[in-house]
Amino acid sequence: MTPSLLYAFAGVALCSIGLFGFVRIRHLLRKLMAFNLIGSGVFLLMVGLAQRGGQPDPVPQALVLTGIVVAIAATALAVVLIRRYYHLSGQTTLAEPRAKRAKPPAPTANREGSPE
Amino acid sequence: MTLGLMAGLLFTPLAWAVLTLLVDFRKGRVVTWLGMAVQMLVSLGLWAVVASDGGFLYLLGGWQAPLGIELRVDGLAVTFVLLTAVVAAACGWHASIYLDPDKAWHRYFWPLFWFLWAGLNAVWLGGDLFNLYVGLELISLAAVGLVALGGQADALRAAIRYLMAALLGSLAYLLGVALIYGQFGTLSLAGVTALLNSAEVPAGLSFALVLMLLGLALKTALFPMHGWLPPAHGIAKSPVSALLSALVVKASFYIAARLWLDLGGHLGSYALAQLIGALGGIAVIWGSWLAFRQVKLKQVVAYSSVAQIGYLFLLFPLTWGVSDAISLQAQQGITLQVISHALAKAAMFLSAGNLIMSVGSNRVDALAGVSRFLPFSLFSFGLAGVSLMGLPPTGGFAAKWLLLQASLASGQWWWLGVLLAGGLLSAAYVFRVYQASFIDDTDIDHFFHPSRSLEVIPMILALLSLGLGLMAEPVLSVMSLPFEAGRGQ
Amino acid sequence: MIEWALDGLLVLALLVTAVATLASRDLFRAVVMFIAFGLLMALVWVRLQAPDIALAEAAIGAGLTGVLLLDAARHLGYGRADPCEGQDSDDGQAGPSR
Amino acid sequence: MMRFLGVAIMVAICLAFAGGLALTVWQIAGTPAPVNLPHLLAENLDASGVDHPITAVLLNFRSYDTLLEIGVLVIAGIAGISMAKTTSLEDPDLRTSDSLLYALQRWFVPLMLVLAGYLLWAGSDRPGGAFQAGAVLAASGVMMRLGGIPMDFLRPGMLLRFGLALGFSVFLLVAVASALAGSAFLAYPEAFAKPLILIIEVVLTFSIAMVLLALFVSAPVNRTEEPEEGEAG
Repeated sequence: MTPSLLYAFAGVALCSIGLFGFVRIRHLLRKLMAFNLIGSGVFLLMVGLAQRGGQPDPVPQALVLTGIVVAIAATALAVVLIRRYYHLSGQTTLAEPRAKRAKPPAPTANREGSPE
Repeated sequence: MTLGLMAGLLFTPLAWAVLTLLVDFRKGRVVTWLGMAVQMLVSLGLWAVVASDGGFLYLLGGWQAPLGIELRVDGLAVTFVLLTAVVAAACGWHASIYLDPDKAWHRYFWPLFWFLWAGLNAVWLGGDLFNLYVGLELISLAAVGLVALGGQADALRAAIRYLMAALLGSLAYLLGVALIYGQFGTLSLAGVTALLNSAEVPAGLSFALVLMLLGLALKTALFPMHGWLPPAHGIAKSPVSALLSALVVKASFYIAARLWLDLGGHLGSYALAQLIGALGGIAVIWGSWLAFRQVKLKQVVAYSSVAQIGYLFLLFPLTWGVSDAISLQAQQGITLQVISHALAKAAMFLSAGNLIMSVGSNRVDALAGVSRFLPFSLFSFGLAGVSLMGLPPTGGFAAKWLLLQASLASGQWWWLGVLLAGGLLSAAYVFRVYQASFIDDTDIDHFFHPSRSLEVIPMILALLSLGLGLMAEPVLSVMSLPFEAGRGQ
Repeated sequence: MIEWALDGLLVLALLVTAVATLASRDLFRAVVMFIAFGLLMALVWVRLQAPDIALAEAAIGAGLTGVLLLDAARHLGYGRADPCEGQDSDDGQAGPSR
Repeated sequence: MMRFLGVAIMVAICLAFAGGLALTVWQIAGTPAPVNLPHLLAENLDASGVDHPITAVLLNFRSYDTLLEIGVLVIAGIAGISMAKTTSLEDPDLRTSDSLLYALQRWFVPLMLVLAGYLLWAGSDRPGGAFQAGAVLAASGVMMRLGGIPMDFLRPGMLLRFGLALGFSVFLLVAVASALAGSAFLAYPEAFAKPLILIIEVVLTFSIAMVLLALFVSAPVNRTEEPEEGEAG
């Protein structure tokens, strides 16, 4: 047992906490934070497990750097989509629209059907 | 020659993504036509080279595997590269006419389209576990961007749902990669396979394989994790739906299959294989049933994708613990299924787009009378449907025939029921669309007639899917070409 | 021994902030907890002899993601909310218990 | 009751997941990895053109990953600006008249620019590099933006698209140039490896900052009128 391995186990815990949140929470921003928690957990596990001997390993560190950039790209895109979605529908969850924003079905069909 | 082709294959989609980012939709369309021609030639050239000389490893940056990233250019990979070139070019061509050039946001279609293509090629050729992760993310984000394009609330809901599922799937895959790197200290798939074959199999790694397969199955929309697929594929513009159903879901399946074939023998188990197969079987029946029940035309096609993807997962039970001959038969059947479904489903979505454009409604029952006005598109739809049902002489039939033989030869007769029921149910939902379109009691007479080339493209794809059954032999012979691992570049 | 205590404490703080991020009823507080989590992650990376990731985590993980989320939380029916945004604020405060 | 059941099932799944994962980690940790990649890396570091192993991995040994990863960033940027509303740039609501922020901006922005420059320069032999520098640059941009400084170059126009594409295209051109010269895609000639990596890092810093900033700015704002493009079609 080395400190690195301790952090790998912390990564395991983070993954499952994040997974619980990701599945149970419906609010989209919170879901996004849960996704980032899982991501951090995976990164910790990756580096912690590879460095269990105590020596730094540059390869997983570089992979994690790549992973962090991919994660911020995904997060930023998701934030833009969520904000735009909220802007249009007033909703912060993925639940089907309630009756109050009911648009008549006929124009909906037309709109989806029209060439774009 | 080979080096030039490889550079062209990797460079073109990325370069065209940048080029089309800098111009507007109309110019981007012209630029894209050029790029599609280049990409098609390069893919054909590479396919021909591999067909005559066999596969090889391509060392990116000139670095050997554990340190650098190597691409695995074998028969299967180039077959899929060529398939991607055909389907993506068809969808791109269709999109260049179908999309309205006056909508400001459509200019962003082309860069996303090219990035998607680049990501697909990266996945087909990828031999490095982490590189495959990056390729998957490239595909997912480009696909989500394409679904969200235009930014309607419904499209955004579908896109966000899709993004969340894709991100969770990628993380599960990455977790498996972290465990495998921790165990072996290498990310090269070939290196991991060699280590597994040479030394005693370490305990506990099965969990890593299960995690990776789980994540990839989520991204492939295997039952019961298929909930995100129909909204996303149903609401996207038709060329985008075609790309997503035909190619994007296949990318994650392809990685799962490669992992299973390379690592599954050591890390998998009979129960796991049967479980995945059973989920695939349920997907076939449940997905077809839901397709039959849908009100909207594109939802029918989208649920049909859920069902057809189910067949692919029969690969897992049919290749585990069976003789090499049966395993090869199953692999060939699945590959044919991937190819024929890609062609047929792209044809189906594109012709569905034409039909919807023509009647101005997304509903199946709005199709009444369309047979008089758009027989050509309707015929493409039907031809593609025939391939999905698996009637001879289509590619779908050849695929299911091979799967049937593999099931019988391996003694797993229970998959026969899935193959049979799936075929009957898909016949049911295709005929339902046909029935609706032949009802002639409507007095609506203003059908919009889409341009001729919009109708030709799905027809070409449907005919290719039909013809695949007749030329299955040459395709299969290239696909299973022996892989010369030691050859290098 | 003291190092183990330090690592243990850091891991504990990490998990507590992670749970707090997901469990806090208030969206704004959740985001603040998330930023704190990012800063703690940066410390963890230093302990794992990965200064590069520590820098990136502090700048990207805590900094940029935090600002993005804060800004988004402000607009998603929290804080200086418009009247029209209020109607969905019950959704906005959904805890994990929902 | 149903909700309680759902939570209980999910807790059980998460605990099983954590248990399985922890067990696997423990089993893996018991055996040493058969491939010693750090050692291999140290042996080849001289040929990479940089002295810092992580920069060597990112921009030489595994540069294809980095190329695709920048692609992912550009995709996110494209998808983001395709949602953008140009009006939000002049939205007066965005200007925060916070005196703290003003002071921060006054002192921090120049400091952060210097820091970004340092990180970029340090990347070749010390911790630091294009990603960190780009992130810091973007953060200072965000700060300026919050301070209400109009940044016209972030309009979804030609300039923004050019900025998004710049880093990626330079990287791509270097990659294909080496392929045209007869070696593999992304194989730098050893004599030029160092300057090439440096050039790539500089343009990447710029592009990463640009993408992140564009994504921050393009997020739609509520208070504006109905979206003019969303209803069309």
